[in-house]
Amino acid sequence: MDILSLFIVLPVLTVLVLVFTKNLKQARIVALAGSLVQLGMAINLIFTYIKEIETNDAIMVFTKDVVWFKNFNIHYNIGVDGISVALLVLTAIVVLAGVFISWKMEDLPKEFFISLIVLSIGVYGFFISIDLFTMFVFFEIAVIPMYLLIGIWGTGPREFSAMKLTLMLMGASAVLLVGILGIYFNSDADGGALTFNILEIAKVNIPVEVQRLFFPITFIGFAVIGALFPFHTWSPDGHASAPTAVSMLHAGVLMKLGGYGVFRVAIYLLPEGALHWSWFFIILSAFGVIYGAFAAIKQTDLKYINAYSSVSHLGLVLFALLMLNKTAWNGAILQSLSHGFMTALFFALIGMIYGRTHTRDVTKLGGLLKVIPFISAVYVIAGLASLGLPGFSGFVAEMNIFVGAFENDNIYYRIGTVIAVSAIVVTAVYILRVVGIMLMGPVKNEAYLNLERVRWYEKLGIFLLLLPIIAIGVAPLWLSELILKSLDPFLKGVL
Amino acid sequence: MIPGISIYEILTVTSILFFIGVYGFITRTNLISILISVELILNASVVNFVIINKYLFPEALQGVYFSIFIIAVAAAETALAVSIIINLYRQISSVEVKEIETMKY
Amino acid sequence: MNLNLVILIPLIPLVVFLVLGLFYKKIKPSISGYVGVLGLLFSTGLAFYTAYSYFIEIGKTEGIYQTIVEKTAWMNFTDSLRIDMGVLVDPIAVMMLIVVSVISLMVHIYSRGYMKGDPGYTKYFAFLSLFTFSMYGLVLATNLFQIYIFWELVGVSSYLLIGYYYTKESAVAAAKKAFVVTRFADLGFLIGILIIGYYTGTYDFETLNNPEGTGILNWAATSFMGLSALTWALILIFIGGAGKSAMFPLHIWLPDAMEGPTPVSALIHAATMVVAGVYLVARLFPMYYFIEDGFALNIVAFIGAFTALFAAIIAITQTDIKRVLAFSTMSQLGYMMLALGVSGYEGHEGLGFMSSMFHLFTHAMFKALLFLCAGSVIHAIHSNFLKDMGGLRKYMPITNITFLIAALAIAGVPPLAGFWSKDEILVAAFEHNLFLYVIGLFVAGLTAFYIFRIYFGIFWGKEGNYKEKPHESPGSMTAPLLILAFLSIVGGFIPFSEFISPDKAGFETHLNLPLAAIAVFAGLLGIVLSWIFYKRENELADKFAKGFGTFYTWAYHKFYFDELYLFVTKRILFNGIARGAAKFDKKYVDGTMIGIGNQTVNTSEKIKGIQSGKVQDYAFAFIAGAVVLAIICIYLWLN
Amino acid sequence: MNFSSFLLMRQEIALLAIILLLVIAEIFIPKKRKVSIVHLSVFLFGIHTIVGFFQIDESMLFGGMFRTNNLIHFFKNLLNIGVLVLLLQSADWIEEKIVNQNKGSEFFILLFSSLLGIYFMISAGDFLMFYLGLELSTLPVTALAAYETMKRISSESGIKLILSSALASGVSLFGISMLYATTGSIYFSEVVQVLASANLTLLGMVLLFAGISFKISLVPFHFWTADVYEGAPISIASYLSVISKGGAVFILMILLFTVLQPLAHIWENMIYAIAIATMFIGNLFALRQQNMKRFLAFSSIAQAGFILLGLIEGSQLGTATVVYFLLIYIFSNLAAFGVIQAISLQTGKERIKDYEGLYRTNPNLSLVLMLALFSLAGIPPVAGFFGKFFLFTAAASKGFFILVFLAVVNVTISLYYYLLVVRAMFLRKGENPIPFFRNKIYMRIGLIITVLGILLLGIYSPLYDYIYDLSSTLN
Repeated sequence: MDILSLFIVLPVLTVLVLVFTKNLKQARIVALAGSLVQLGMAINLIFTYIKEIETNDAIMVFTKDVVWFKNFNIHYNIGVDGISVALLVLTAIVVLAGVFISWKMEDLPKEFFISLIVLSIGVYGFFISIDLFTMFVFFEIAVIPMYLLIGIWGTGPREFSAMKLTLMLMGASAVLLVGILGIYFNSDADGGALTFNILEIAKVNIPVEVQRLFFPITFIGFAVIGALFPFHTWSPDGHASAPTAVSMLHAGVLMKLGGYGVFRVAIYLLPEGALHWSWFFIILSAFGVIYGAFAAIKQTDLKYINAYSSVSHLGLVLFALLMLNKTAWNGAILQSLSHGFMTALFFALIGMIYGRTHTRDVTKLGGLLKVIPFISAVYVIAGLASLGLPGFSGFVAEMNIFVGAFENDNIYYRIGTVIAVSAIVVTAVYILRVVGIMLMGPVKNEAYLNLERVRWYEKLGIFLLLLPIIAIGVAPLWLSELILKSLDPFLKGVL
Repeated sequence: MIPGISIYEILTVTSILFFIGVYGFITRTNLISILISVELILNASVVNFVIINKYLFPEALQGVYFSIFIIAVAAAETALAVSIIINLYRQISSVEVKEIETMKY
Repeated sequence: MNLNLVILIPLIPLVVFLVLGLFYKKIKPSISGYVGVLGLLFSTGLAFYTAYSYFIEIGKTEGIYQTIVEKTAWMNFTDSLRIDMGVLVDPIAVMMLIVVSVISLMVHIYSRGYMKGDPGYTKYFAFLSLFTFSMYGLVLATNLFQIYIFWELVGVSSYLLIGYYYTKESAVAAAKKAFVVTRFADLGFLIGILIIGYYTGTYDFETLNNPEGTGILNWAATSFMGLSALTWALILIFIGGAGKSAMFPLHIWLPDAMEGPTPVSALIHAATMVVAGVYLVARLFPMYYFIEDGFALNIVAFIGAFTALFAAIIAITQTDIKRVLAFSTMSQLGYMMLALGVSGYEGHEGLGFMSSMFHLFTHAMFKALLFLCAGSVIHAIHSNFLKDMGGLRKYMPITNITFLIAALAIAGVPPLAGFWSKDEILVAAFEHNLFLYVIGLFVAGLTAFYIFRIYFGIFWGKEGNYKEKPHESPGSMTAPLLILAFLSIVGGFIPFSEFISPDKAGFETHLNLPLAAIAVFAGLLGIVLSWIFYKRENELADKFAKGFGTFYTWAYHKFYFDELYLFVTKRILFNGIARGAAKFDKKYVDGTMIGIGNQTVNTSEKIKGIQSGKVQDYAFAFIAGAVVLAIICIYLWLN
Repeated sequence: MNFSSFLLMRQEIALLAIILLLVIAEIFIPKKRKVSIVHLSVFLFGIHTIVGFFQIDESMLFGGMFRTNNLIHFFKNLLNIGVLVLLLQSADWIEEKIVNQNKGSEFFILLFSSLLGIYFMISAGDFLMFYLGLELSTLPVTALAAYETMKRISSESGIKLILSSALASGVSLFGISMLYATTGSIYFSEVVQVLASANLTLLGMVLLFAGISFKISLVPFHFWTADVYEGAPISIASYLSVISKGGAVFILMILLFTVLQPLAHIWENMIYAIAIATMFIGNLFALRQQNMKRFLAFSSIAQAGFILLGLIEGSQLGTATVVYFLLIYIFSNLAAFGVIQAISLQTGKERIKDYEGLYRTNPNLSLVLMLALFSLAGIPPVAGFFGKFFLFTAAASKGFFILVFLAVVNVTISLYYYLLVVRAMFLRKGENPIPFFRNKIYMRIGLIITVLGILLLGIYSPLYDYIYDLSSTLN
């Protein structure tokens, strides 16, 4: 078994074991064990990867290629580069944190953890796929458990939100399918065989008109899950209704599939299309950045605030990807990671606050710093990280994006950049608003004076997420170098 | 082969027969009448097969055989249909087509 | 010179912060205060050692003070653009190190008394250390991005400290306001950085500031809307500086920032953080001076002058002593900006630059002192307002004396520190632009007037209605007062121009007697006037105020800038755009998506009649469908 | 022609033997022990299914009227498995409800007759055999639809089915007569040689197509479907939606790909239009349904629309994807109907609303139904996804990207209503959930087979490759 397939096999085994568990205690232990090992493997992967690329200068390493459907030339083909390694680690961390946060999942615990792990299978598989078909398969596997997770364990209008989220995401993936088929049937443009292999297709000169036709389809297909304006509306409702761990996993990891897919498929395989269309999607994403931030200001539900903030932050990812240069790309990947950790942390904290106060309405909360100081303090830190304070990962990512975006000296791109940059102010406004209303000020409700203090498993979850945020923020160089090395192949097409 | 009458005329007749059958099927209110209309449609085809065989391809008897099978099958079909209709009649004492509209939308 | 020691200067407070922050619960308050003070004592010692070794031991090489840099890559953007982390030692950095160390140390000591018994004592010291670390980092930054990073960090420390009394709504609001306004200004800064990075290919101060470097020489190569792109960048960067230094019109956060604990106001909002803007312009002075013949620099000068005047006028009308001091700070910062703005580059031309830095230095001492005195007063009577004060000189002799010294210093009475630095500024302005000089002079008079207005109001006049007898503050608070008072007296005698000048070569300054006399006269006039108005309770001041009528009301309300901003933010941005965006999202964007879904279901409902349940309808559809298909097929075949 | 060549018809003969055996058994088995007919039938058909896997030569009989090749043989085996599963799922129902009405054996006899008809239909080498097969496959089912003679809706569905099918066969006969008029033959191999575009040919093609479309329930020939499914016994609805539809798709494919190949450029457009109409109508109607059987009826209409995406390709790839999809579809739909059958048998409940809270009382049944629905919706990793993906690939290979796009839009719509059922089972707690019950052994085996199929058929890729290789024999 090669080390990448383990990333899929291990969670599958975890699921199989979970099937035989009888109660919450057993289920969470199994889930914890599974995700711990997974995290261990992910961290191990970083080091083996670094070692490997010293001697191996292939675009993807640790590749494994097994023919699956030979008539369609579909392969089970996996491999990683720096980008996917980083995202795998993100996933492993968020999943583990999610297990910790769900420590007290009373209702149908077994099913909950199974769905959670199945979701993570999809994500892991997506990140390691080289074959478009397998990638698509894993993409859908990652999306569909969301329906059950939100629908069964959610709160509020859970059925509606779950349905909306699933339909919009599956609708997007359906559109994506057209794009993938379009790419597939043009992968023989240079006279080779039809193939789904990304690395092979990247070598093919797909006709320019075809690229221009299929780029927007593929882009939108992926970008919907990356919360591209105006297709982001599944996310606020979905996040608001989802149980904590699911919000974490969804915002933290699943939404990253969008950016990654856009990058790995749309931009990498259809560079001419990207050049042709980038202006349009830059307008959309830059608008989304500022729009999401503004929309977040007036929300009163904590999860909505965070969801719109995700729209804004992930808009920045797409924006950066479309800038088509290495610096911005690097920033986009870093932003994906950073947003993954931050937003997961946010949702974890919101979940804890909600679990104690039973409300997410900021106007009803107040003075929490006094009552639950640890959670509140971390919330402040997360807030500061989210508004791009130096020393946290968000800053590094945003600066890369802005510098990269500025490399593009077309005046319209510049204006887009300035608009996107100005979101940092609006971000500060909505973050500080929440901090001011909810955490500071007088305690509004007598009942809140005796809230339960933070528990050990919650602390563990928080630290797991906080640590990388600070680590990336303080010492970004090693990570950014890891990613930068993997960006060169992408650059060829857009030059 | 009927002297003085070309195939076109006969085919026109069978076509009319066919559409009469269709018309009957659509407009009759009694299930039995509808069944009779179906017979018209089948008979149009039967005549067609025979005529085409006789006028155009007289060297083989494919059409004629075909029409015999059609007649046989049509008989079976009718028998079956009537039996089901009778069953309905036992339940509701009616064979009006408007009685079989309970399942819709 | 050993840069490792310099690196230690910021690192010590960082370690203190981490220790206090992580073991927040475990450390006893009494210990945390000592930890903070001790840490800073080390840093201060190192700062002085650095100053000594930089100016005296190493001294000038080839006639100028060399810039010493030590850095390491932190983040690579492109092949040429990257963020380095490191330390840069040059005269103004060293000067700032001293300022930050001294004031911070004093504030640390003072706070041990002032904050005694506060539940968040440890947290407070942790934040102070965080701030000090950030400020050191800002001062020692080697490149634009590094300075931006620490710029943001001081901003957030300021946020945390203003909002220190977080259960108070006004404190929370003030903290938010301070952060958001400066953040808005930082937006300009950031874009400025991006522009500079793109056009010059570097963020390093050394390269950027080199008068023969590509950045400065090629400024004319690019233009945007009539100006060089780099000029735009400098203007944008100045906006950043203006935000931090509370220049008009981004000043609105500073008065509110007084919601924080008073020592914090002294440290952050009087002496150190707010001068960061001035420091930033000084740091990039060669660029400002050379690019487009100092176009951006002129803007700096005029904004500075206007702010100085504007703030001084408001200061006269305020009744909250901390606010008066806050406006005073603004006014003095305007002075510094003005001085930078009128400065030249070489030799004596650089007088403005030098005087700006000089004033920064002396102002830090006496303004911190003023704040700490005010803190001492507030500590005693638990009120910020003049109306609650009066006649305190009997109860608080030390505070009284030190406040007086500081007031005299800010009023520019010789031979106190303020006199020297202010005089140099006026000389520089006089040599550059008579108009600016007149404004400066007028402001000097106003400064003396308002500062003595509160001095008399606090310590003289009718005794306030005290619930319990006010008493002098404890030794831990008065000691820093005395030290700062001492510094305010002698600070002016440092031969600043020897050490600091734009070209780093240093030059000789001489007292320009006529101008000095005029300035002193203006100051004394102000003092005398306020003596007449406020020494005793009388009607004069009110009458006088009424004489100004509307203008007074406007000034009292800070020219309604808060309301204007409130209007723009609350009405237009929040209620207009933000609510609009939220509504638009719910109603139209989401509405469209949901609408598609609903429409599908509706369509389904509408067409259900097709499945009528009538077998004859089915037959009709069957035949019709076949006929239509046949027609289509035949049509296709014919075409 | 010698006796051994009759072995080509081995499947048909075996099935006929079973039918006759059952007739005899019906006569000789005493009334009290009629239940044993059920076991006997299942057993015999099980044997038949297993024996069916032995290889049969590729050849023809009766001057080309009957032919068989590996693909057809494979498809017959496929149908056998489907029918076997269907029998397993229906056995309990027959045992408990039907045998005491003393008509247990009719069910099997009629069902096998219909299957025999499908055998002949797909093995047909000329229009006559095709017609006979078609009728033989339809008529017994109409009787079965009206099988529950005590129920009015059962009779209603029987009448609707027989009238509609009579019309359909009349129309297709009329069409065949036109093709006969223009080509002079009813043998496929001769027709294809002389077939050329002409008014009458096209009209004949359309009418023939309409007749078969009726069985596949393509829009606008689909109207009977929902009513009949609702009224007929669940087993029969299941049979209609799976076996009968599968056979009809297969023969349609043979006709289009071989006999009507010269007109491909025309029927392509026809299929294009009908595919869009079928998918949309099927899905839009399914959205609203409350009755599970009716719901699955419209779902099966929509699925038929998807199948057309494979048919439109018109050659080996299309054949392979369609057969592969049918294979998966048979398992998925049988699983869904099986669960409905089980629940209906225990509680008599058939409405979606009745399924609320099912997971908490009957987790295994809910999981089976969920997997089945996911497979129908086309969600990986269950098999339906692969089937659908390949169908789309087939359509895309011809450049019909807009059609594929519309199809994926429909996939999304269909997901909505499949999720409605999942919602009822998993998300809702339900005021009056169906209590826990255990299925009998036949039903369990039937469901397990389908679940295994759903889970493994997609991932196990050699199966597709095998079908692809077989598909070359069609063309």
